Amino acid sequence: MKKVEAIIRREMLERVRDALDKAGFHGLTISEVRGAGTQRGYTESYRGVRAAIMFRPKVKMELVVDDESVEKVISVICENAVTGEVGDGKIFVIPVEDAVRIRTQQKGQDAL
Amino acid sequence: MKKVEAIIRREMLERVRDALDKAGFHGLTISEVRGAGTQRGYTESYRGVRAAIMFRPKVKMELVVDDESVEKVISVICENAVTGEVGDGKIFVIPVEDAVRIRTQQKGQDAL
Amino acid sequence: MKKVEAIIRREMLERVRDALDKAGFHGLTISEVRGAGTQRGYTESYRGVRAAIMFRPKVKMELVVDDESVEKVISVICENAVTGEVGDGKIFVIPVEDAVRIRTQQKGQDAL
Amino acid sequence: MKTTGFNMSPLMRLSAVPRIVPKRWLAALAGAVVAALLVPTAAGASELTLVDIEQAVDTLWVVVAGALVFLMHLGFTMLEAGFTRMKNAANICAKNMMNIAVGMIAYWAVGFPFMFGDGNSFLGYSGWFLSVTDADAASSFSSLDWAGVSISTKWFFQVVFAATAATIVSGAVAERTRFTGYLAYVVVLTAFIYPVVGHWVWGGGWLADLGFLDFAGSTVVHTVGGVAALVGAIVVGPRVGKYTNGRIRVIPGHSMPLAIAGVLVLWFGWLGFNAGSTLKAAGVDFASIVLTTNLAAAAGVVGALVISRVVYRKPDVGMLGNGGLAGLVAITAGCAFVDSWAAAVIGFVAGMIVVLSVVGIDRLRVDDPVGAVSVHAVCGIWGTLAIGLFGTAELTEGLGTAGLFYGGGLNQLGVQALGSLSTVAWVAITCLIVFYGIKYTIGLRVDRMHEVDGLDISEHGMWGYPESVAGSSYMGTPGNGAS
Amino acid sequence: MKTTGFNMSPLMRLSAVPRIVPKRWLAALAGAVVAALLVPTAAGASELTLVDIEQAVDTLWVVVAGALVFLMHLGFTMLEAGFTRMKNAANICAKNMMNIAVGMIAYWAVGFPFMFGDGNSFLGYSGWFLSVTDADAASSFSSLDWAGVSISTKWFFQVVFAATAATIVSGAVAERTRFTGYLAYVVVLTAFIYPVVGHWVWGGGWLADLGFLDFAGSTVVHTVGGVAALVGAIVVGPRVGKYTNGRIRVIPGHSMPLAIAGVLVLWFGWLGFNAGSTLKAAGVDFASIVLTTNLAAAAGVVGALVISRVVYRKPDVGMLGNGGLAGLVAITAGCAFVDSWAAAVIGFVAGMIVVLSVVGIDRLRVDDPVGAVSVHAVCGIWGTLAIGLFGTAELTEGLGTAGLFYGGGLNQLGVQALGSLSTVAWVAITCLIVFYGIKYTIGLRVDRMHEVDGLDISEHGMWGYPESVAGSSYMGTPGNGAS
Amino acid sequence: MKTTGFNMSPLMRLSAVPRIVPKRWLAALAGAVVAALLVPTAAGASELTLVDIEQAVDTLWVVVAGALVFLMHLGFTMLEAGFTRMKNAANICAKNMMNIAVGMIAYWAVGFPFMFGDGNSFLGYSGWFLSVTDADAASSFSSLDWAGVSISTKWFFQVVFAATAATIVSGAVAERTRFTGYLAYVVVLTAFIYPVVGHWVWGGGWLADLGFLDFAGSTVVHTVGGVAALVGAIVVGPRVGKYTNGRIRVIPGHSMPLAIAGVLVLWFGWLGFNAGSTLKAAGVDFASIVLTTNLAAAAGVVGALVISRVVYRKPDVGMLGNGGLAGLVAITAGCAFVDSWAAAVIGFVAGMIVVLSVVGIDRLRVDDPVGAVSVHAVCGIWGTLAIGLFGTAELTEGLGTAGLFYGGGLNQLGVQALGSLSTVAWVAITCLIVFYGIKYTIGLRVDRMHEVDGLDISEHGMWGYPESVAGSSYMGTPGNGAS
Ligand SMILES: Nc1ncnc2c1ncn2[C@@H]1O[C@H](COP(=O)(O)OP(=O)(O)O)[C@@H](O)[C@H]1O
Ligand SMILES: Nc1ncnc2c1ncn2[C@@H]1O[C@H](COP(=O)(O)OP(=O)(O)O)[C@@H](O)[C@H]1O
Ligand SMILES: Nc1ncnc2c1ncn2[C@@H]1O[C@H](COP(=O)(O)OP(=O)(O)O)[C@@H](O)[C@H]1O
Repeated sequence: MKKVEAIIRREMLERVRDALDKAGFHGLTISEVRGAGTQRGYTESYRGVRAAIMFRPKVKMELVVDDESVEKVISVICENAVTGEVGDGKIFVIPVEDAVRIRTQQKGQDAL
Repeated sequence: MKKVEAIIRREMLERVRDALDKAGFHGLTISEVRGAGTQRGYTESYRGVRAAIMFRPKVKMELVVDDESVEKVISVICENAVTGEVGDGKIFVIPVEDAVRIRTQQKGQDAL
Repeated sequence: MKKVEAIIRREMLERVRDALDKAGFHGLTISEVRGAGTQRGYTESYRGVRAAIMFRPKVKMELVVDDESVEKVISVICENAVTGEVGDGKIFVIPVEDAVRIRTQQKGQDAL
Repeated sequence: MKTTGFNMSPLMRLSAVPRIVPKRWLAALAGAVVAALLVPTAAGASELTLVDIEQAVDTLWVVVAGALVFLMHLGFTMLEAGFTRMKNAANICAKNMMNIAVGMIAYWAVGFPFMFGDGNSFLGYSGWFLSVTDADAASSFSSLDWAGVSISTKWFFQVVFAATAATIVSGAVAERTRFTGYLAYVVVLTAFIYPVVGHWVWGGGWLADLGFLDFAGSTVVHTVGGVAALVGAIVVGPRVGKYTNGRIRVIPGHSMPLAIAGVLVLWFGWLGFNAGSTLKAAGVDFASIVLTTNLAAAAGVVGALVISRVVYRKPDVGMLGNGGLAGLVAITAGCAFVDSWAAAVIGFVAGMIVVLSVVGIDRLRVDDPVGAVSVHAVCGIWGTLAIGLFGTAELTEGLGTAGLFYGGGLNQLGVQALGSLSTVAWVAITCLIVFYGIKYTIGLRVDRMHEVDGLDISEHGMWGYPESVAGSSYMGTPGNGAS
Repeated sequence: MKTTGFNMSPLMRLSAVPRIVPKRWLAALAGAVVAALLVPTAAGASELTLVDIEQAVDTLWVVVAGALVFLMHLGFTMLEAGFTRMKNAANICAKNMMNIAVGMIAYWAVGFPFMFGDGNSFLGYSGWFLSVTDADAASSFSSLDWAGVSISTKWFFQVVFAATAATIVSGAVAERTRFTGYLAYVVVLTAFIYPVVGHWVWGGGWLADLGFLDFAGSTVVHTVGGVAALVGAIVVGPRVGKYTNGRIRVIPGHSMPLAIAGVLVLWFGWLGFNAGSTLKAAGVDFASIVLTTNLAAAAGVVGALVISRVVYRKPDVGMLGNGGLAGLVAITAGCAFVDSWAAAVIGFVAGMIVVLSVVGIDRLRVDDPVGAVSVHAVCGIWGTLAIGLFGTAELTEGLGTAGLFYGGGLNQLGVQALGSLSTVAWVAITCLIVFYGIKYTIGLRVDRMHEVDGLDISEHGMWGYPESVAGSSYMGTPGNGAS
Repeated sequence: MKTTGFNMSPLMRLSAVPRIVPKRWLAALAGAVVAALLVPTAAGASELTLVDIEQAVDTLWVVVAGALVFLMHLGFTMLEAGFTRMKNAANICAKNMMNIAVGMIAYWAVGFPFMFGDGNSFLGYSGWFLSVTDADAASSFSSLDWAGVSISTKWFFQVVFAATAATIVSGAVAERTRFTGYLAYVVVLTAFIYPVVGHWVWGGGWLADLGFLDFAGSTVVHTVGGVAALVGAIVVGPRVGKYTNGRIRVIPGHSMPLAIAGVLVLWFGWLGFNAGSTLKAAGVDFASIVLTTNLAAAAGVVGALVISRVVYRKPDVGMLGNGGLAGLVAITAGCAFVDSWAAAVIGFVAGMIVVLSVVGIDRLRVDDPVGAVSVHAVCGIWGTLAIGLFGTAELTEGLGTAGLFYGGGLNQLGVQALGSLSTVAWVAITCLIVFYGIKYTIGLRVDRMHEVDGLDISEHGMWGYPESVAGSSYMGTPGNGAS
């Protein structure tokens, strides 16, 4: 099993999520994050003092899937999260050694 | 070392946390996430327009523990986070290669 | 590639981030988390009833870097996030099998 | 002269057709208008009499005071929303909105007639739907004849009181009560339960005959609302997770700034609530009521601070707010009957009482998220009794006897206790019937899962704070993969 | 006697130098002051006449009512902020602040003269910058001569109305409109577009001559604002993501508590808006207007509840608020012309209309985040027409004819329709010109990326809720590694 | 006739026992009541005299204006909470609550006597605890004799001013000041420091004798509060992280909507603050003060907009609010002494000053999170001086001389400067003593760790926004594994 962690633009979430759902990936967890990378923050001001806003709002999606599905998930996300502008985000693939469904205590693939 | 990542219902957090504490696992990090899986969101409406609320609020717990403790942690979480209804959540086990305690710069097991 | 996950004090974020930036690590993702460990929460009261506040606010930084940079990143974080008081936080190193830049679909090292 | 269609164009017409018109809001104005037209600045000779002006001043004060009391509904909304959780914030706002709306309709239709209509010493029964002209008002609402203002004015000032009594409950039963069940309760309270007590005390009923004193409603409004809140909180039961494993758990409200802002709005409105209850401005030193009201409120805050620093270590912010409200509730009955130093004492004691009462009621496993029972019922009773202690001979002369501390003996205290007790009994019994009635018919409490999800989403289909509760980017169009 | 510098020290001087002074705010006071000094308590003989006191009472009412209307700007700010997203909350507040500020300056300079200045039946043109003394007011603002209060009083009451008309638009064009573009619109609306309609109806213009009735501004204020909102929303276009892939998407506001608090503040202010439009307190039963206003608002909430439970399953909290406002807008024209039961009917219907209208306008792909068009234009028109249905013979006597349901035939209804229609046409045409003019010069809409980032950060350099939107600890000093 | 216990039941009694009663709030009412009972509608002959009615009108205005000023405490609470961080929001609310509560008690006990009690030209000393009847008021508070309203009325209007002066400080020292330390400061300021200045200017003291003009308190209230804020901010020191590594860092407030709502509430209250300072309605054109006040506020917003677009690129939302307040502070002294165009100029300049001053004070490393020093001290001084420039001969006649621009030369400007300077000196010296005194006794500043955690949790035991600051589900019962 792998965890596919994708950092994407917030405004793309719905499209990505719908596409994943249609592709059969129903289970996922999201959280609100902030990021910096090639795309930087803003330099703004407040009450006359300049301030650097270091990060941009992003959303992180985490899907744990079996090894074979990784490529599929990556391609679905890439297709639907892309705008072509700097800041579209990244996908990371992380190994998962085990999974448990709390409700049933099923383990491994069955837990997903 | 492994990272045990558990996605659970928010209302179960206190019970799970207390149980872990009693079992000797004091170090953990939590964050607010939203999830979908077998349990879906709601379809509601706002000002006369139907809207799908895609995710449910969940809480993610992350504990980094030594390899031997993984089973114990999983079983404590499972026992205390379960309601039997769809949406109880999942536990994922992820390998951790190293850990550092910032305060002392201790590494590995000693850092936990 | 590795993911360096650091849980630090919120008030140290700016310093750490600036130091990482100067050291050439521009890409990172942060999120707001709460944690417990050696440092516990507070016991307070509300309307006459005692309540335990189980967690303290922390910030989680995630940087995916190539294997050689891990030591450097850890030392930059350690130097800049430390106060010497209990609660300074932890760093965890997690293996990453692949990375993709959504905008360009570059993979691996190039994606970072 | 050019005829215009402006706001007061009727006046224009009058100057063209200068005869007596029966028009309601122009009564007695004709002459003045002609004069005003002839002599635009303030030098002309008005044909309005001194009595007309007196009535205008009285009306102006009562309308403005009533508007301040109306704003108390904003205060209650903010207070209750602040003291509850984010996931129920829109629901509490909706309940408060419905409270004033439904309460107004019900009180217009039957509540006001039950309260002030002519009837017997238990209940009034005339003037339904306010269908009287001012000229006829005497025959329908003779208990209010003493006040010179129009019947619209009287209704407005009274309806905002009725809605206040009702809204006290919404905080106590917050975060778990069905929307429709709450609506049913509001109708019954504003249409009947409250007007009955009002009739007893202010509508020429039996408590009035006994010399029971309640200037602006510690009993009529606050004890009624507070006891209804107690019964409601008991019947609906505690919130999920409030008392588990034999422990009392903390469920903090989501916004103290909102709650404290609500307290300040309530304090502001209370100036109208108490000082406007003269129903008159001319010849009445209503500012002395403003003085006692403010001192009691201020002393209530200080009382709550003192006791909370003694009992707990740190001053609870919400309790400071409750303390101020406690002082206000307590002085409501006696604001015209006590000296200013006594007002400060009454308020200070109320501020201490409320802190202990909130803790006590929680220990009794009655879940009252906002402290409504302690503030309104407990301090309402305290304030009512306080007249029997602090009422001065001078200020209560001819209405009752001086209080215990002013040499009047226990007489007035006894009457006050009787009035409080009868009110508590009446409200407790009728509200038990109402809340159990709702429970076994349309339903009083939401399902457990709905309660956990929050009433905003389960009762209204959307959170009150969608971004804070559910994140910025959670929402899609149905059918796009969402079920 | 010691001379003091206290607030009213002029009075002191007067007693020392007892002669007639031309001082504006001391006119006719001299005698009274001397008396007051001689006889400190209320037993002395005043030299103020009955007319002086009448004027004081009238001024007091109009100033207080005007202050309540001023507070409606707080209500609009809260309502609009609540109905929009966190990332645009400060921007909407800034627009509302500028609205009242710029509107006041513009209406002082030219708006008030255009509206009430002497001129022809289409437009007034005298009294720029209010540069008249009260004595001269007659020659510049003769259409307001019928009211005895001073020109400052009149200006204050009218300027808060003008700013209200303008602010209605800010909600409809929220979350995407350029700050400077909005400012330009405000100037034109308060300086010219609104005053023209005001002149027609209240300033002695052609609609006034025809017997068009609009007591407090369902047409003059709300239809003007609502139609401007419609044109604005159309020209600026829908928000990014509102209508995509042929679907209507939900973009929920960030705080229902804020929105509902705004509704309650607006309701409070509306008591002054309607009942203060008498511009007079003495001899006028303005409390009857308070009665009709409250009943319509309450019935509007109930109407919205009923229809939203029938059409959707769950009562939408924001819609309850819109329902109350709809009732208030609808009764604004007729509050002095209809019976109380009719007020309830007008409000109830308005509450139902607004729910259906919000959905309908959304289906037409006009993106109005707060429902301003439905509340103000649609219900403003309904309220204006309703006089033609429910106006009683007694209350409209000499001003117009009774409504259809009171045997007056279609006459008044026709006049009302004509007035509504002309107003809609005038505002639609001028606003089209204004909004397109802004679009092709200084710019009406922000860039797409700025809109996605939110107007707070892109137009003002900082979020309205930095911690909620951007996290607790996001900010650094520039140059420290940030670019 | 049936006796009732209703609100005004005393009146009932009077009709039964028709003799002269010494009752405070019924003085002179007896006859009227009898009449009213005989003739329920407004046709009867009142036995109230014109002077009684005049007093009622005056009282009504002063009480309503005072209530508006009271609401300014809500405005300050919202403004200060909005301009600070979430973790300190409940603390700032608690401080504001205590401010009004403790201030009321202190001003009742000794502050009012120090200010208006008879004494010498530096200090009053009579009338402790307001223990005078209206009949005796002349002998205790002769400096207020010129106003015909009752002593309760006068106290109420003045106490809300005193509390305003005190509350200005809480914003400047926010986010780091110990709760008890702040309480101690409030007592001293409202009990002594403020009343002394008030005595000089309004209580018949030496500045009054010199002809110093300050109609509603640019100096007495705002300069006092603003200078105290400056001293407080300096003594308590900057917030952790505000000035580090030689750089000025941004610590944004958590809610601009809250702050701007606060500004609008303050603006609303200011109408009462300035126009109510006539302490009189009859025979006084207090609406002209409403006019100047509004124009100055509006121009202040515009001034802040202009300067902030010139100096920074984007209009800072909080600065627009500060600009409006700056205009209001500046016009407070001169609202009755200047023409409307001058009011606009004074406000516009104040709006520009405040923006530059906020930046300047920050550069001086004085950490004032809400801009209190700039708004209240700097613009208070500007407004005081402005009378020396713009005061017209007509409006200042007999009180002072015309301003420089009206041919009065530098005379009045000199007096104004002297008054400002003495006030600054007095407050600076006494506040230095007070704040250092607190610092070295009960403690002025919280521990560094407590400041980082936030004052809500460290001083009050619970966050103001528990869910936003700490997450939805963070809380447990102690002993269940938590330490
Ligand atoms: N090395 C990294 N480790 C963790 N997160 C990263 C890393 N690089 C980028 N990110 C995340 O991805 C987001 C987008 O990356 P960025 O480099 O700005 O754009 P792009 O991927 O289009 O070049 C960032 O805001 C950050 O959240
Ligand atoms: N494949 C997955 N990857 C990541 N998170 C998941 C996955 N499946 C489920 N989750 C998380 O677990 C939560 C509960 O899962 P769900 O399938 O709804 O219930 P259950 O585990 O009881 O069958 C989801 O809301 C989501 O946050
Ligand atoms: N075993 C663990 N797994 C995950 N997170 C941990 C673990 N131990 C500590 N943390 C995180 O690190 C933070 C600091 O740890 P703590 O033990 O309190 O301080 P220190 O590292 O200085 O000893 C905690 O608040 C928590 O968020």
